[in-house]
Amino acid sequence: MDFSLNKEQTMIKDAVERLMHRHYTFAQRDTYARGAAGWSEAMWQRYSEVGLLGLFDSDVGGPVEAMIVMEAFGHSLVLEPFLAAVLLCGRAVQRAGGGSHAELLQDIAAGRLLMAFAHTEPSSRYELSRVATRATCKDRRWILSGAKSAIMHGDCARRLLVSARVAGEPADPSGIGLFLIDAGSAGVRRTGYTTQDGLRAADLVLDRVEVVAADVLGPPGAMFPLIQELADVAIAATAAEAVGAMQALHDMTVAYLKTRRQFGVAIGTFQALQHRCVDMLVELEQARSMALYAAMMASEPDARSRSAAMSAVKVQITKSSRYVAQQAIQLHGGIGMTTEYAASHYFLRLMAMQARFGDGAHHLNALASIDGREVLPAA
Amino acid sequence: MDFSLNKEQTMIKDAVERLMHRHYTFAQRDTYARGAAGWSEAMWQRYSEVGLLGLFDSDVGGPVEAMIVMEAFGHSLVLEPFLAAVLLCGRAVQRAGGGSHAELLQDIAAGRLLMAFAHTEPSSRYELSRVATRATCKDRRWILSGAKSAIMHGDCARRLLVSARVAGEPADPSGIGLFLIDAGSAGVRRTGYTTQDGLRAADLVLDRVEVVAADVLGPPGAMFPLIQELADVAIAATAAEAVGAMQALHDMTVAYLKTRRQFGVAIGTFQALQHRCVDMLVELEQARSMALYAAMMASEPDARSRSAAMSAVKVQITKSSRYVAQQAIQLHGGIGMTTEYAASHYFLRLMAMQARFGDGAHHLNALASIDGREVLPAA
Amino acid sequence: MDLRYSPEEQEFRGEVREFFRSVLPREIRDKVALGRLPSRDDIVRWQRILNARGWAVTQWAPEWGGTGWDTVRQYIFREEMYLADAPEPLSTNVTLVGPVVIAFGNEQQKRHFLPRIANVDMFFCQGFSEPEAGSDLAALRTRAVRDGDQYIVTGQKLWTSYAHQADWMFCLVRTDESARKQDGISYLLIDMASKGVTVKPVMTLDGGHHVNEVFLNDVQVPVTNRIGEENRGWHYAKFLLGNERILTGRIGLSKSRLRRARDLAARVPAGGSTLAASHAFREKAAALEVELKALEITTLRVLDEVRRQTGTAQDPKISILKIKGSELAQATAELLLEVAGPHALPRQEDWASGADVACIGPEWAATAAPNYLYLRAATIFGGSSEIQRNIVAKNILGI
Amino acid sequence: MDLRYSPEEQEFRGEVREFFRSVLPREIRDKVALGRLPSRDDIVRWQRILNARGWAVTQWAPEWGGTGWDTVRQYIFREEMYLADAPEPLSTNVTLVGPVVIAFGNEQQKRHFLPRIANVDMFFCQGFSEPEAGSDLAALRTRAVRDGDQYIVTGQKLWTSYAHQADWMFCLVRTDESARKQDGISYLLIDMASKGVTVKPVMTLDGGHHVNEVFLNDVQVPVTNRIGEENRGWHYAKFLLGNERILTGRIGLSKSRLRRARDLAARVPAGGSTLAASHAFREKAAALEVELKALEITTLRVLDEVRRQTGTAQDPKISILKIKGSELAQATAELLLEVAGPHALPRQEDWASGADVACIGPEWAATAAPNYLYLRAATIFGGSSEIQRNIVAKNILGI
Repeated sequence: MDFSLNKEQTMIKDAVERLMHRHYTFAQRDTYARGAAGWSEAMWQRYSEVGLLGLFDSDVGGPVEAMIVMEAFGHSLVLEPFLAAVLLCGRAVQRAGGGSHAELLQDIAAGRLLMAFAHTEPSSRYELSRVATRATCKDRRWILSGAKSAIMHGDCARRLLVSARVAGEPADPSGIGLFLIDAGSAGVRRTGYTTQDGLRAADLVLDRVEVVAADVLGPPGAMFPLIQELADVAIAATAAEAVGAMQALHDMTVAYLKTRRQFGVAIGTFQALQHRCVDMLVELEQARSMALYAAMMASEPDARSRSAAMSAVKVQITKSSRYVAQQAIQLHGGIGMTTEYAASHYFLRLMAMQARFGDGAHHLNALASIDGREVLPAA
Repeated sequence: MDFSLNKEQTMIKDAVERLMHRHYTFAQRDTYARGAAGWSEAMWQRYSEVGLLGLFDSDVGGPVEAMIVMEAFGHSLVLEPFLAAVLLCGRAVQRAGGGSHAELLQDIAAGRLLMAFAHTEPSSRYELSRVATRATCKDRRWILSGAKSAIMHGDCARRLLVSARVAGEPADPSGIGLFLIDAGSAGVRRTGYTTQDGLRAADLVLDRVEVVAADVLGPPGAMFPLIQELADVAIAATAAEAVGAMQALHDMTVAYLKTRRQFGVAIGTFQALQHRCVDMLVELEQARSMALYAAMMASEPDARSRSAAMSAVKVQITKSSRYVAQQAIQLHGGIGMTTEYAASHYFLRLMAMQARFGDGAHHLNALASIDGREVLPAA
Repeated sequence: MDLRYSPEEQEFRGEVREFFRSVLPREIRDKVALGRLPSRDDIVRWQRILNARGWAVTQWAPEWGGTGWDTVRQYIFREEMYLADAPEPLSTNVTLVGPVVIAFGNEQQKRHFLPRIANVDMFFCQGFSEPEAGSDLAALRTRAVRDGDQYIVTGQKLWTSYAHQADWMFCLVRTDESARKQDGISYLLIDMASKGVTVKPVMTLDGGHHVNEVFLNDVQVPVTNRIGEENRGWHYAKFLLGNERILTGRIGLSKSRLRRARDLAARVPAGGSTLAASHAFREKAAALEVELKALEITTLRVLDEVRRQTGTAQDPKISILKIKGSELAQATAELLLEVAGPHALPRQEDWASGADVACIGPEWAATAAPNYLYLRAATIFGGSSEIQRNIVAKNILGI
Repeated sequence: MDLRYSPEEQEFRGEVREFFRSVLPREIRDKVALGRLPSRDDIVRWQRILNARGWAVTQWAPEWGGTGWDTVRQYIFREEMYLADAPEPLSTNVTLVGPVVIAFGNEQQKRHFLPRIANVDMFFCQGFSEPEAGSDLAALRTRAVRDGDQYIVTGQKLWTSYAHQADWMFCLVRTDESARKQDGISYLLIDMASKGVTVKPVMTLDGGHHVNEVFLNDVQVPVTNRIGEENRGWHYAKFLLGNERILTGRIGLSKSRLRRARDLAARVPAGGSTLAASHAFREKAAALEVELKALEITTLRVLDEVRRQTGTAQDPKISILKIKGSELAQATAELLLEVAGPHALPRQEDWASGADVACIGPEWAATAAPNYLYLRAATIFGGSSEIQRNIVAKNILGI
């Protein structure tokens, strides 16, 4: 039991925080958001320079390193596709691709290649195994048809990691494969858009898209465990991101209460508002603890224990995010409602997170479906 | 749509409130509670004198009259067996017994006869149709065997209205009969006790208790609808009682906040406590509205609509009671924890009510089981 | 005591329902049902349809176009309006400025303004809040200095809904700097076309353009546009707040949202079945329905007291309607957001604002987020929940 | 960073678990498991068993009997204690008075009192609160007037747990009326057998006798029973509050209660099956487990900081442990009350207090109500949740 960071972790933390401090003020972020890509190519190169884009590699960084980066990113509401391209796709390729995709991994780490994880579908909602996109094998090629939706940073990715069903019923965990396709392949139609929290995403329609054997990741039909692992990685990452965002929002709210005056006094002198701030802090600290738990459990090899832990993480993060974000706006009053002021953007990020990788209700339901005197694995 | 009381209702209200004012201070109540019966025989006679004990009779009083009385009783935490003997047993006998039990009804109204409704069992929890007590017919007599528990005022009742199964499985709504037995009959063993809220109750064991045909209420095997009606009457009555108790508790809390001083000021000047008082009031008013809804829906002939409405009533009353009672103790601080001070007794009554006629979780579950765009009947 | 609607009231409900069914333009209804914003034209068009039937300004005194309905009928009318997915009559005109003119305007003002307000020939916005006067509204600093038969008005208003669409603004201005802050305020009607009026949009977190900053720079306002006496404006504004708050609960709207959430949950997959079959969802929806039922009855109790003139607009129960009503509006919107799930992710403010653009993902889900987002203001604007609690605390605690 | 318990810590846990399993008297364990109060004899007996093993006063300095365990081991020890249904070591002796004597007592006092405190040869109660000094503890009015080598103590203490069972009381008294209220207080040890000490029971809403009024009427207390300097008592008391609060979350106890609720729910019929099968119940239990897990980690974070001496007892996180820990204690007790349902109705305070009487209804349900009821005090006593929020607000807002 040791909560301290080691030397390498401290270095990563310092490096990321320095980048954020220099290049990610609210005004700078706004400039990035208004650019064509919706994020900063220059920042992406900086991340690459300090080694962040190689963090999918378990030799370089584990869940704790991911947590450190994501917390700092959440604190500044970072727009770049780090989660999608690095933590998810990088990891997937490394885990499943073995040596055959070494070049891909180098390209990712060097910031030369953007990938996106095209898994969710218009009717899958939060069920990981609900994959209706079909892959059929024909002359040693796979033909993919179906639709994918809300693909994080799917608009800018050059390559897409697509899940598709090679066998079984729509919600069957077995029978799912992972395929690499070029975004520009024949038969790919994509619609890019901005999400509520200022990130980019895409919906895809795949109409008989061809995939050569070399672009099949792992044994087709047996990729659900990896997909589940990626979802768990994503939950752990967004938990840390949420903590960073909540911390920033809490600080902002406290600062506002000290300066805003009504009825002749700073509104921070009103006890009801003070206590609300304390309750926000309680929720924040509970969330922070669960982000730590997520980092600890993300490398748990037993998939059931790991997923149960991540469900617990999502339940707490959702509850905390909801309270902290809603109260932050309430305590700011009118100014919190405007997009000119940073608080609203934090609200949007914390709201949008809830609809990714399962909302609180989904994960509470998952926990309630587990039998036992305890449903969570012991720390 | 008219929320005003008519002349007779106003008279009942005045009469009950006058009785409470004169004879039901906290100190007087304490004396009654310490008596052997746990309540006041003298009060019972007074209720009879002003006509309250005949309120089971739909010619004399309906749900609104019951609401008026129960609210006043809740306000003073009345100990007498009005709900059990009058509203439940009186009504049951009148509804099912027809003319043949006219004498019983006269005795009830005159305060000469106490009855109790022996329906719940050790394993029935909140399921109304779960009756394991058996009644078998033999030589034109019925023989009852089984166990009943938590019978409100079952300790002092001279006659008991017992539900028993004549046919079917333990949770079958059909196959349930209602039987009148003397508490002193051979085979009746009863254990009387005080409940958390200072009322009296009894557990019963029935070992081959004989019932003559004249003491069978209605057609045996078809009494579940009446039992359901009684449960709904009870929910409506306790809703009003809860509102009376919450109102008293809220007043008490507000008064305490004005007088109790800490840190050199009345604690009522602390905004966080003020706002808590307001939230208590919000809950109280929501509960009051549902007590009115209960009074309106108690005479609804369609059993499904009526029971759905009563489930909604219980859900709101439970939620409100919980909040108001818990906050009242919290705002009183240490003094609220002591039995010397009245607040704790209100807390106990509001707590105990939740475990009678179904708790909030039970009734929310019932509502959630109904299909439809709305689950409540329109007002 | 009889808490059922009388046969006459039920018949009235049927008449209203049939009216809405037959006259509400389909394109307006569809917009409202999908949670998209009606345009200025939609608002005006709908208000004129109501006005043609004599139902645009139902609460006004009958001599100025009111229906003479009692409070319960007013409530039924509103409820059916929400359930029919009809837009509200323009509240700034109907609920806010009209009644003030009726109560405190002079004959000439009434004859000039009221018919135009009722028919939205003049589209009004409300100029109350200012940057430094939010919850502490009486701290407002916009000054009006008398200059002959004109006031010269200078200052800044904030959170002004509809200012970008409005022709006129009713406005609180300071006319006496030396008085107690509530006592130096007057109530003016300002033509938005006046020289010196500038409107700057304020974008809210839903991405919509609902509110504005309004800059008033030496704006000339004829003294004849002052309603009532000089320096009494605060009291006029306050006088009518109670009546407004009775309606701000918008229970019918929350009910309609809850119904919509249940309908849509049947289309959403969850746990091998649909979300509508999930027990947790059903309990959440049922719990909200219970609270809405309770609040509906609380509202009817207040309305009944107003009808029988045993209640007053100072009743703390009215603040309760605002506190609880806004919470339930938010809770029902949040339930819809939950139903929409990942479909709520695309940000499409143009579509939500009613523009003629393509919708990404299912239309039914596309406004779940903006509606949830904009409703965060329900507990802030119009007297925040904290201010309401202060008011009730003062009334019940007397401290 | 490694948030798993180390192999050594896990081994330690096993050792503790085995110890509790083998030495905890069965009749004491059964009482605790059923939520009944251990008697004074039970408490003393158990404390002496711990003391014989050297585990009675684990946090004390090793020269006075402490184990030298780091904070994480202290936590593991406590958690296993709760999961074993063992009573806590007597907190007044072990957590409250002992550390003060160690930190501020003189050599003679230490030698005299500490072994007796550890072995409960002296059973201590805490005389802090007074009728007019509850949340505002420093407003206490009990006076101690110096008279040669005695203090003459007069006043009244309230909410004194164990006073009816105690031999000694550690007590805050005012020794200087003229100083700032925190600066005129001294810390005395008072023999309860002294002339002038009267104990009057105060019954709490669970029907139990936990707390008392203690009247002090010209009680003579030797000056040698004062710990530390005159007028510094407030600071001694406050010094140790932080450490106490870390443990007041009692997460292990809440976990044990949650486990019990789940076990028992399997015996309770509901909806044709059992309550344990009800999805709503399962979600409620799961949500509590999540919050307990989060609080456990929050606690371990604080303990880790204390261990590495990077944290202080002034950390606002410590107040969070009290705020959230007491809420979860109440929530788990409320869940047990829900499970007990109508079985919780009989009032049987004697049985719950450990008396040898028959139990009405199932034993497992008989203490659900009293435990729920007495736990209402968890957010009141020991610094109410409101006071904790004030403390945190001051620290984070700096207002």
